[in-house]
Amino acid sequence: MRIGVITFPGSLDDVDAARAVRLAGGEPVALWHGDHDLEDVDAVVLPGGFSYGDYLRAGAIAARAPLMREVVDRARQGLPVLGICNGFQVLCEAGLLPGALTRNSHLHFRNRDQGLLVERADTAWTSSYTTGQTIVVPVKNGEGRYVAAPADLDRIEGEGRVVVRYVGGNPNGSSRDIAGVTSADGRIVGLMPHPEHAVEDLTGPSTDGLGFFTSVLTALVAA
Amino acid sequence: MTATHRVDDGPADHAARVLPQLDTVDRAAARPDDEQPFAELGLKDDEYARIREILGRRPTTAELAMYSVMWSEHCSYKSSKVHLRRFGDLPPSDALLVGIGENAGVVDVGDGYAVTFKVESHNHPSYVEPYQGAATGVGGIVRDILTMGARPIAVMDSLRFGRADAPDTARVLPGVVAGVGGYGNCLGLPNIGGELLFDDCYAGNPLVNALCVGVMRHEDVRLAKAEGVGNKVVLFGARTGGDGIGGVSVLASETFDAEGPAKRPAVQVGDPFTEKLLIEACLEIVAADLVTGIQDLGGAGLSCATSELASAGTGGMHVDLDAVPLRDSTLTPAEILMSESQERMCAIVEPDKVDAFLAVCRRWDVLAAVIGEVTDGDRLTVDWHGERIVDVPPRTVAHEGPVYERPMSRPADLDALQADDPSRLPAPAGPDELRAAWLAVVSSPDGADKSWVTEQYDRYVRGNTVLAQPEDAGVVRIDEDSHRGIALALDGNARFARLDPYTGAQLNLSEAYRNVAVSGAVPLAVTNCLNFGSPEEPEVMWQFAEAVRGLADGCRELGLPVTGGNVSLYNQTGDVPINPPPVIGVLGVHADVRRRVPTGWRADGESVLLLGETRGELGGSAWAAVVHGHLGGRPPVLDLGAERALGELMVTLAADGLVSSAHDLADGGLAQALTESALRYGVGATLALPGDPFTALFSESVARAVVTTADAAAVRAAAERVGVPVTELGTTGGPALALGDLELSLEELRAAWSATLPALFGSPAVAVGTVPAGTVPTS
Amino acid sequence: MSRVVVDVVLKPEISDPQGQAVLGALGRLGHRGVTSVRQGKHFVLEVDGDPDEAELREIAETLLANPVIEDVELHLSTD
Amino acid sequence: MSRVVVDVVLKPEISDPQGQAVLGALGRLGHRGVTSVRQGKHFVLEVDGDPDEAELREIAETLLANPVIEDVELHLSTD
Ligand SMILES: Nc1ncnc2c1ncn2[C@@H]1O[C@H](COP(=O)(O)OP(=O)(O)O)[C@@H](O)[C@H]1O
Ligand SMILES: [Mg+2]
Repeated sequence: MRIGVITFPGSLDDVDAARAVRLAGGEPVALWHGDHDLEDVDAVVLPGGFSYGDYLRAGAIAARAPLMREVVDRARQGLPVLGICNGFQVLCEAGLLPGALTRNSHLHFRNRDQGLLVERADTAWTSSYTTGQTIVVPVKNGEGRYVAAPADLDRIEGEGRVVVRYVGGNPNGSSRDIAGVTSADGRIVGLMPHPEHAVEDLTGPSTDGLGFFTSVLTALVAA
Repeated sequence: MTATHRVDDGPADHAARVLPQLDTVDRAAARPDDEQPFAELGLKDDEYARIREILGRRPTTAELAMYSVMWSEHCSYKSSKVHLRRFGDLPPSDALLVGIGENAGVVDVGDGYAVTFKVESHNHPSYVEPYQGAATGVGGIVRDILTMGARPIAVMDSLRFGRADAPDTARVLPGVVAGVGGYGNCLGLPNIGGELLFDDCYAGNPLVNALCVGVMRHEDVRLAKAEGVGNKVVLFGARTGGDGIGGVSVLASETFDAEGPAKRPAVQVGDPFTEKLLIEACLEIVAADLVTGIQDLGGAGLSCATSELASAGTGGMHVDLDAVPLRDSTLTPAEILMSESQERMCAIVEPDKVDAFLAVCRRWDVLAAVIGEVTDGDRLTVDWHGERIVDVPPRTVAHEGPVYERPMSRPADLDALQADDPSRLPAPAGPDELRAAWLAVVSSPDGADKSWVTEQYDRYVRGNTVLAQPEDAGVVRIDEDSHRGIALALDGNARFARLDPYTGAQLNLSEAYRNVAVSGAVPLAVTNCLNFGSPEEPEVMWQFAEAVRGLADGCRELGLPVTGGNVSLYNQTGDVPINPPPVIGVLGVHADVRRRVPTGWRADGESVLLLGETRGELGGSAWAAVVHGHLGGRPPVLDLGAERALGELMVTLAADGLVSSAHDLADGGLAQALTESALRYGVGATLALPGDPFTALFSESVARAVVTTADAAAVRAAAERVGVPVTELGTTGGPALALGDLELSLEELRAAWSATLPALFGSPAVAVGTVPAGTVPTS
Repeated sequence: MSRVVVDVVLKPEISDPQGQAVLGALGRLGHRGVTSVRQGKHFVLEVDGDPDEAELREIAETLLANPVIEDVELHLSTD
Repeated sequence: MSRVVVDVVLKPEISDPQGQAVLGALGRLGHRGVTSVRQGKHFVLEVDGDPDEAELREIAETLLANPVIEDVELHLSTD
């Protein structure tokens, strides 16, 4: 299975995302923001980092990159897309996921090992987990506070679009402890924490993050 | 910009003011008696005279600017050079591929990999503008590493501030930390360790030292040299603006008294996003073999880069300043030469590779311009608007600056200070007093949990961080297949250096060596950043010379090369020089990072062993400082032989998988180490202290570590073979550190240890204003 | 040439921790008269020739601000 | 009650990477008329009673802005 990992100027965790795909048994394919071609990949990961320095708003400029037009079109037709941290910000800015990510309530960048409650184990990216499972993966961001107007939050909750929620402390002041959300069809998932940093015992706090990458391989085989 | 037209020359007569004129080489020759503001630029009478002698005429304004900056203490090392030679005189090391004198030294770490690392100060800028000062400090050291052809893979930061509860510390610290994090995080470099210490003596002069480490294949090592007549000089990266040229504005103000010159900002503003693109572009350029020489632009900007490249090469160089992409069109040529705008690099490129070079830059959105070429002959010439404004022998600018043998004298107060032994201080007796002292030390700002700071740094990016803060050493994997990796530690105890700079420097070496060794790595090479007061003070100069001598002797004894470093002088608050920390970085190598040894206890029922010998050594200790505000006596006795034995033992224990944790003993002694190992994963221990409990807990004797093991007998046997004393302390497990009638629950220890920094700096209100408008560090 | 100033402010229903922190800092410094602080962004654009207001409004509303959480105010001035 | 608007802008000689990035994005999106973008901060303060302009200016210059690299503009309006 070919999983594309898009590099924008300022992407940082693209090497990590590619490694995670590989460790899960997939074939990572490097994609360049300025191209117009998704090279027949079966799914796409938008990695973490500081695309365009996070200038203006995190993810805002990258969301308007040439390749993103194709990502948006294909995602609307069901291509599985995972946005991690900056990638999540890009997906929100591109209008593929609801809500927005803003400056952390304590105003600092924060990097820590974070507990997450999996609330949806039926998306393309979370089927390797079980609903109600708690996992530990790193979180690291300065603009990770998930917000939306209260009515929109109610709608998001009502539609069961919350995929993962922070447990054991909210690292950035996100509304209702929301750490990640999904599209209505469960094919697009965005989250602030970094599953790709929890794929090896040697370098991560756990290997709990690997499930995101094995999930999509399973979903693709099933499709 | 208030000034719309500017002049850049310095004659005092009225006519010249009215009709500003470019100060060309011809004009300088024709008007030898024009007065020049050399004193305002920091040049001494004899230095100015020497410039005139070198050139056989007075310098042009642009030349004067170049010499004045390049002959400054910061760039020329004029006070420190005679002492630093000791490092070059160390016996040659097989591991050293590139030694002192380049942007950073390069070390062979095996399997064809080379590693380059260096630590540099950005103290004064960080006081003026904490966020930008610290951010550009990180940016600068990263470019030094990049310049060698290496991919930067991690950073560290060593920080000193005034008293933790002083109002100014609340201004400076949050900004510095946000700046270190803001820049490094955005570059995608994990921060793997550093130091954070407080003392009144840094109140008006914080210390911000940043380290970067990079890795490359042997064949990719690049040097800062301009070779090959006809090769092009390419300037790439950010546009040149008025950053960091405050002092040189004097040249403009000389003749522009009507409305005064536009004040040039002395602060440099960082743009980590541009630097990230610069890194990727540079690495692609090196990989495609498109450069023959490369140099970063740091202090003294283009003046430094061009004169150093030319001076290190074989020929001369010609530069056309009109080709330099500017952000501010009102800059004078002298200012362009001096500008310290960040995120710029200079490369020497063969003519037929220029197109390919520029194509790589375009792909990464990096601005690049050919600004000159390597010439035959031995002059560095610079033109502006078709006129020659610089014509100098580059060596005289870059490498043949003044060298001073400054007077030195042993500080007059040192005898009294050393005689003021802490043995006169009341020592805690009984469990209650010991508990109070213990809690005081681990909750002091120096001893407390640093997470509030280190959580602002990304430790995970790149996915190769094996150990990071709060571990003793940062450990990074450099090869995912062979599991080869490196370890790094930075240490700079200033109290020891104040009491005895010769021994103090060695003690810092000894501590950094130990930190690397306890992780299971083999120490390989040393870098350093020497932060001292004014070299014009004989007592400071003596401290400096003693520290260098100590470090050189220590390295000789341990068989380690010094690969480079940095000197920061004039660190003082008013007339009072700082307690000088010679900050020492030690690099080690792990043949297999999977064998690394962490500091925290994880399992119950393991033996806790103390390796090494404890003596009653409390001079300059954390206990004396925290509990009594006392600094006096002698620092601990150095024992590099014991240090080396401990190191060898740790490498064996790690390789054989015999220990599950190891933590070195340093500031705060055993009390501090036990606290940190227990709190890491919340595992306590039942222990018995050997000998006098006060000495056992708070002495700072060298060459010691606490290890945990499931096989105490095997550890004992291995230790015996290398002559390292072993003391059995007890067994892990339980919710407390239980030492007979002295029992501290992990809960109360954690409360004391972790509350300090958040209470001081944790409120969002403190963060207000730390991040300037143009630079929101996020994601 | 003309100058366009765009101010981007958070919608009233979106909380603003930066403004809150400023308010907190003001209180500690003894400036008790200030009762609310909201922080937004301020852009100054220079435009060649005659500014096309519709185009500028589109830029402001879709790029400079995120309409999910932010409102914009546009001020045009031609020199 | 009165409203005070404080705009904090980078001094002209200080580089503005954010503004640069926005300008670049505008160019790629085909908005070529815009020739320069500078980004600053925009604060809206509400003040109880009569605003003390000197005090507000001090707040703006010392807390809201970093005078080493930023300038402030103050706009008062009383409802
Ligand atoms: N304390 C020191 N120990 C060893 N080498 C030093 C020390 N200080 C400076 N150097 C070396 O002197 C050379 C010049 O230093 P510097 O001008 O700071 O370099 P750069 O401009 O590349 O940062 C470098 O090779 C540096 O490693
Ligand atoms: Mg250099």
